[in-house]
Amino acid sequence: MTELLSLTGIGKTYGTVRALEDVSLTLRTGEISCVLGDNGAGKSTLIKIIAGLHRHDEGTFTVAGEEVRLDSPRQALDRGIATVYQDLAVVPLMPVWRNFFLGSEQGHKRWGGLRIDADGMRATTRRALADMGIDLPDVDRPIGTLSGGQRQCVAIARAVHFGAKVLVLDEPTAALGVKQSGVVLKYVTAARDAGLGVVLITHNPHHAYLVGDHFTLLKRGRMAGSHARAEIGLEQLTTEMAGGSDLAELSHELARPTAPPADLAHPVDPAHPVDPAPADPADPADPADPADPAEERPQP
Amino acid sequence: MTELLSLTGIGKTYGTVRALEDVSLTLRTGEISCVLGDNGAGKSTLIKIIAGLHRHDEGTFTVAGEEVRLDSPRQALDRGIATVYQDLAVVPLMPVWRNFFLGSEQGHKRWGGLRIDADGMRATTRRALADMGIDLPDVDRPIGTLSGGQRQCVAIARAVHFGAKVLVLDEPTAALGVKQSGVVLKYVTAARDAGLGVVLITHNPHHAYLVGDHFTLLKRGRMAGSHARAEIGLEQLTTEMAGGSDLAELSHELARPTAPPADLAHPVDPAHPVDPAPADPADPADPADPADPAEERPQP
Amino acid sequence: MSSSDVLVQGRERPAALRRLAGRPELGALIAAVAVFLVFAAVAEPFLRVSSFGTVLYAASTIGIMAVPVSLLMIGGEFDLSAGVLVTTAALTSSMVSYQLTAVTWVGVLVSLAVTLAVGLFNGWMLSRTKLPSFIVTLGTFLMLTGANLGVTKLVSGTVSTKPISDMEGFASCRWLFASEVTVGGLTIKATVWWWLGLLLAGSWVLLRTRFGNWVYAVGGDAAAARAVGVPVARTKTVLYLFVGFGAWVLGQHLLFSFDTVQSGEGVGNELIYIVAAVIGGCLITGGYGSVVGSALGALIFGMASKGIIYAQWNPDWFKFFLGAMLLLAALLNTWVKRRAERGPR
Amino acid sequence: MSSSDVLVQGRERPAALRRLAGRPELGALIAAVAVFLVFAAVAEPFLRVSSFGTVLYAASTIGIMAVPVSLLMIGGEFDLSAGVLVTTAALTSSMVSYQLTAVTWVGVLVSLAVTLAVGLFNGWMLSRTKLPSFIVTLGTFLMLTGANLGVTKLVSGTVSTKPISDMEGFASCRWLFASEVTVGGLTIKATVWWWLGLLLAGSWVLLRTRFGNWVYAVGGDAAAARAVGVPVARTKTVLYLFVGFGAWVLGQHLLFSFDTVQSGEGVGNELIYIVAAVIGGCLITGGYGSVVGSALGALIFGMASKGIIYAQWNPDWFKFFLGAMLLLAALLNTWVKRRAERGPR
Amino acid sequence: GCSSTGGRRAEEARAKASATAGGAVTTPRWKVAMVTHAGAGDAFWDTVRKGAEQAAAKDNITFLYSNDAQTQNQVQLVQAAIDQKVDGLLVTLAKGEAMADVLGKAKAAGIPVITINSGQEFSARFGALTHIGQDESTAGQAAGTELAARGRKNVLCVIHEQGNVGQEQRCGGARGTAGGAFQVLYVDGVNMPDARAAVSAKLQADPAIDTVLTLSGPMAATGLQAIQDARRPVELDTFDLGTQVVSGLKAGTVGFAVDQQPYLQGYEGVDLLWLYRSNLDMLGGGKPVATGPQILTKDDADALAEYVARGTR
Ligand SMILES: Nc1ncnc2c1ncn2[C@@H]1O[C@H](COP(=O)(O)OP(=O)(O)OP(=O)(O)O)[C@@H](O)[C@H]1O
Ligand SMILES: Nc1ncnc2c1ncn2[C@@H]1O[C@H](COP(=O)(O)OP(=O)(O)OP(=O)(O)O)[C@@H](O)[C@H]1O
Ligand SMILES: [Mg+2]
Ligand SMILES: [Mg+2]
Repeated sequence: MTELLSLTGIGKTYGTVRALEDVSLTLRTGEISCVLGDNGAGKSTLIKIIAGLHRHDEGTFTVAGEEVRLDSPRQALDRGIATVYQDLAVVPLMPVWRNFFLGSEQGHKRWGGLRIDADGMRATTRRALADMGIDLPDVDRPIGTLSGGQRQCVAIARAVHFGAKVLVLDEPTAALGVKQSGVVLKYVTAARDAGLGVVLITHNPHHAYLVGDHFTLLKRGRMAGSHARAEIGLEQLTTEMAGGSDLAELSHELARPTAPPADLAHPVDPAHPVDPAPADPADPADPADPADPAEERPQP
Repeated sequence: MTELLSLTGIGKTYGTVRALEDVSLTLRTGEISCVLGDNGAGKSTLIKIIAGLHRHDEGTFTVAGEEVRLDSPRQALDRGIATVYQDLAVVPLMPVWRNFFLGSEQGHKRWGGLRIDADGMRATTRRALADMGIDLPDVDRPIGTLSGGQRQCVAIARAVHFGAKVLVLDEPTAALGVKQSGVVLKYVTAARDAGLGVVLITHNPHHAYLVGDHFTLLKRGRMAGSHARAEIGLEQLTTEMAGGSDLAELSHELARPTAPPADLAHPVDPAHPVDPAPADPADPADPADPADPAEERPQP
Repeated sequence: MSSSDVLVQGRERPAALRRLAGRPELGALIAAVAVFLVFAAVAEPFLRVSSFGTVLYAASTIGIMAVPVSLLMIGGEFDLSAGVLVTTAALTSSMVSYQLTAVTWVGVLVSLAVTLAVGLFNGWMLSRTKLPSFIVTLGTFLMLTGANLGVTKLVSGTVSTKPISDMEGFASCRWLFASEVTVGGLTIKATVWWWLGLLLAGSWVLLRTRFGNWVYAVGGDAAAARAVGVPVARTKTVLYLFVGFGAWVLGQHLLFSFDTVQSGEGVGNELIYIVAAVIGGCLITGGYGSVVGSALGALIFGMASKGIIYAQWNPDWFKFFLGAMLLLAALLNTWVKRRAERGPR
Repeated sequence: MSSSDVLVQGRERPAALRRLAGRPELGALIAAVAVFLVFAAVAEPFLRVSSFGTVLYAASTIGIMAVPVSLLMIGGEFDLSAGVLVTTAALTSSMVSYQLTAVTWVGVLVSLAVTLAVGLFNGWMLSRTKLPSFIVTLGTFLMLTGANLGVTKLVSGTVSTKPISDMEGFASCRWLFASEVTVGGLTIKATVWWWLGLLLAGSWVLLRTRFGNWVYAVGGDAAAARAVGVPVARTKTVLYLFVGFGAWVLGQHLLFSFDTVQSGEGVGNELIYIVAAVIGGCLITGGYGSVVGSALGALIFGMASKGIIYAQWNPDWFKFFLGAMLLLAALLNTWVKRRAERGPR
Repeated sequence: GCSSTGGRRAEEARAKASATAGGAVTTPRWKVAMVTHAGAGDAFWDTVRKGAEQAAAKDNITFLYSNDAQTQNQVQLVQAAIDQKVDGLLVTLAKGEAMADVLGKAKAAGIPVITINSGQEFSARFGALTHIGQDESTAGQAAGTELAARGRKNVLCVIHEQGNVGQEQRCGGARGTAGGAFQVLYVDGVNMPDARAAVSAKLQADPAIDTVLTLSGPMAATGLQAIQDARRPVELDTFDLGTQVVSGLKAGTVGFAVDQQPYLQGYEGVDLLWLYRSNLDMLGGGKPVATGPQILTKDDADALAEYVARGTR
């Protein structure tokens, strides 16, 4: 397990907004590192720094032991960092297959790579999407006419297809249906097994715990916790993610059809902390929750 | 429970793509109707017809008993239909508060409503967001600089704030953290309790089952099922959503670190259907899964 | 709900500072000051009070149109016909009064109806055909250019209108559109007041009314605006009507200050109006900008083009200097904005 | 994995049909045919073989520039300096040859270097300053206009260049840039071949190379393109170099066919190039369009402007007719495209 | 409401006496094309065209007019006229060399050509029957001489279309003979308020200027306004006529105007082509025919007023 990436004391300011402060993260080969946190905690910002989309203002960022300050996503890609962005980074008016290969176009051999191999690229795109359960007979459609989830699948399939040493995914399963989510998680583990390092952002603690080896928690741009898988259980992770506040309490409230609408202004009552439901991590035969397969992966 | 909306045999074609065919849906006051389906099944298309963003090609659409063919979102809004779109429908360069009130600006009394009440609108926006757990001291920031989840919260807060008779939500919790998701679900039930009708799209069967009164399943643009809450259990719903394929099986595969990456092409094995985990709907004291509060709402 | 339960999304710098830095016109203001200082340094006559009046006049004739044009650009559209529409306004007013032998006010009012009709046509074509405004207004531009000439020749028999200064109503019209007051050597023309009025009205509408909110929205993302119920087509049409109104004002000034009007005038000015708006901070893609900025843009253009004359630079290179000045002003503008956004460290 | 397990996302109509309907130039093609038919019906001389040569020539002088300009627009940028850059190219070539008393080829090569340098400057300014291309190239436009005049006056003492037809190399240059062949009454000028060559090359690059993919991407969404590793700045700069190349070709044609060059020309042509591109289906906001479409746009413009002459319509109304034709062509264009997209029922 | 002064009614009252008689020639209906380098809506060229149209009406000629300020477009327009198989061609040669090829084609097609207005030195070389007009440099020199005679010391020549050869030649000619200091100012001729501000700016910047020389009727009117704005006793002189130039001459605000009788250029061009076709006549035996320069002053103003108002002078 060699070190692929390492961020130490990273800070980032947008204009007058301090989005990240003193965040550290290390990624090794064959490891899945999950980044968790509330909305606006700075997860996407962290990803964008790794992907070369933004430069960090403070701290050091090393790739394969060498300190870098990436100026463009090209540099990140050249260092083997493939990224799926939360806003997907697709060009709406371009056909699906052109989007799929954008920046990594495949050349015809005969033309010395100058002429692109459109048919080959179409076929590859169709295949890669079919593998995710999306059958798109006409990959010449502008990608802007696809549904939100279909677009997400294209972006993920692209990163996986061209993924080199590090795969970075920003909420890949957010817009996906049950089946597609499963496929994506499977890709993630397959990538890990192939020796890649994966940085995964998700709001779903079950998804995270299912595949993650390391968990970093962000809160208002600062690290609120960093745990190896061995140090933390699903329940604890879930509680930390929810900021310690009580969501079971919410279920109670939801259950009360008499709750006055005026109460809307105070949806979460912090006064009632409860213990989240214990999961059963031991029995692999126990059929897991299909939507959020909470089953624990045995340590290799 | 009067009927608010009713769609019968609705069909819609985009250019050469048949997105919806013969879909029916009825919504009554104080009811939450969930629409479920795979990526690209046509859920957003259905929502857009209800919201007046697209016109349906076939079938009839009645609002409050009157047959309509909506030409613009304005007409839908005027009929009391407030919508949160999957792509949010915010104007990135505009300040948060202007986006919040866009189309429903609040006028100063003194100026006969001509002059807008900017400070009042700022305060209202700040309050509505704080209620969702988002503290944004500067609502003058362009909304494009907010994080994905923050933007989602603004869009939801807007629809709830101006919500009239029907609230339509397209995957509102997709990009949200644990806490924000809970808040949104709470809003949804509060709206229902206030006598509104709600159409809710989500990929999360737990979220759906937690609040839904009726479930419509879409598959490749056609109805694959339509069930009242009484007719269907969480397990059955989850299985139907997953297209009957086995996701527990996926958990098995994920658990095998030796799975060859070549296997990626066949992520889901349809040959092994399993019974999903049974939920415990009976005990309200049982602390529910904080991320996906699976607790059943007692029937009133 | 305890405040600790509320997520503070990052920590922010003082909002007031950020708000100033975020103003679209900040850069233009500093660029305007810079251009002023440059010419104040190199051109001695530039600082005279009388010169100030001349520069102000030049700026006002651009600025009157830059106000509605910048609003239109914030609304995400172009108007290439704005330049010749001014001429159309002047020609119509003159020819109607002359041919009907009517009090000039009749021509003035008919002219207003015509310019508003052209604005309506532009807006209607745009929303009905969904063509880009560049094409629609280019069509209108060519058609107006042709019609200006064709109608004038048809009616007057020549390419310019007949003098109307001996007609009734001319004096009062002139007072409204083309008079001037001199205070302590500074001559202020009527256009400056019109400019100021339009500027205040436009700025107020943009920032303080519901319609202004819609303007930002239709320019920033028309689809999103439509989705939340903003009447996109109507908003854009009203913006074209504004342009028509501005063209009417400037056209009347042209007529009542020059008495006769050449039918071939106005071509190319539309670009100057757009430049003023863009220098003033309007995004060419819409959704961002300010009316005050457009005024600063007009001022920069007026100062640069007249400053070069005061400085007596080689006239062969006039356009070269003008281009370089504009580029430098625009550069300074963005540089300032970027610095300001980054904020103090 | 069984095929039934794969979601078919909606059911689609035959892709071939949809693909034809989706071509940006389909509408322009039908509009071109319509314009042709109109003038064939009303203007008897329009159908003569010799007239066809004239129309083709007129179209080619627009089309040569419309090819790179449309590529640039697909890449999301404008070039307002394209019109005067042609004049710059001709002036440079002529003056260098004359002043050095060198073989005209020397001037031709220096001119190429100059136009490419201007393209480089535009691209560099754009990517370094992040200013909108409208402003950057407007600056270049004004500066070039000024420099054309200033340098010509400085060097030649007048506003036009000296004749160079008696210089060595003129004949061969003329053959390359301004010769003509007559086949059965139809005179085809060298510009037509250049146009055809640029058209094929441009179309091939756009549709069949990696660079073409980048052009679509930087125009469609520069941020997304950058995120997946497309060198946005470099792509746009290369597009400006293309424009420089086109201007060089057309400039050499002007010089070697007219012998002398007026320094004040070319202003306003940049809009015609943009019009050709837009009529041909390019989106003004970038990311969509075709090179073949720009050729059809040039053809429509050439046919309309010369057809009006052949039809002997009142020249006073020339621009009016031209504007109306353009608007109708654009309308027909969108109407066809929308019909085609809706598909057969 | 109605205006009791001015307007169309007044004009009609003035023009009661004027009537036009239709000519009668027996020649077949020929087609003559005129292609000029004029910009759109230029008053000077409108007068040229009026003369040509008048002669065409008299001589039973179909008259085709087209114009474009850009060399390549003007060449294309000449080519289009040749395509239309006209019986005669009138061309301006502002861009001399550029026309060589296309005029060769006209000759090859057997179309008689007469050049008008500018380009006297190329006319014979390109095989034109004759040249009718006035060299711009000559006109400029005449203006310069007049300026010198009036003792003007510091002249500002206002070019309203930068890079226009004819305008440069006018200013250049005047500079050569005017004697005193001579400066050039470029303004935008289609933006009168801006042009006005530019001229007054120049007058404010350089107090030594005592004369403004404009190159067209409309620019003269704008120049007068600028002089007013600058509040300085500056004389305005101009090329070409216009209603405001004549009233200026009358009022003494305009010193003199250099005229080249544009109506005559158009009229004679068509008429000479007709004469050539019907009788093989050629005025002056093919030597250039000069239509100017004519210096007009206050004394001529009254006589000119009527014709200028009508748009034929
Ligand atoms: N504007 C459009 N033009 C053409 N096809 C479209 C357009 N919008 C959607 N489609 C197609 O219609 C089908 C249904 O899309 P829709 O967006 O309704 O799906 P969805 O159920 O919302 O999916 P998701 O869960 O991924 O958001 C898809 O096949 C999609 O590609
Ligand atoms: N371009 C920007 N300009 C200014 N502020 C920004 C910008 N992008 C993000 N921010 C701010 O930085 C903070 C972190 O944003 P970020 O997008 O990293 O959050 P996130 O953790 O990805 O949230 P989510 O889960 O909602 O996607 C937020 O307060 C956000 O408003
Ligand atoms: Mg994010
Ligand atoms: Mg959707």
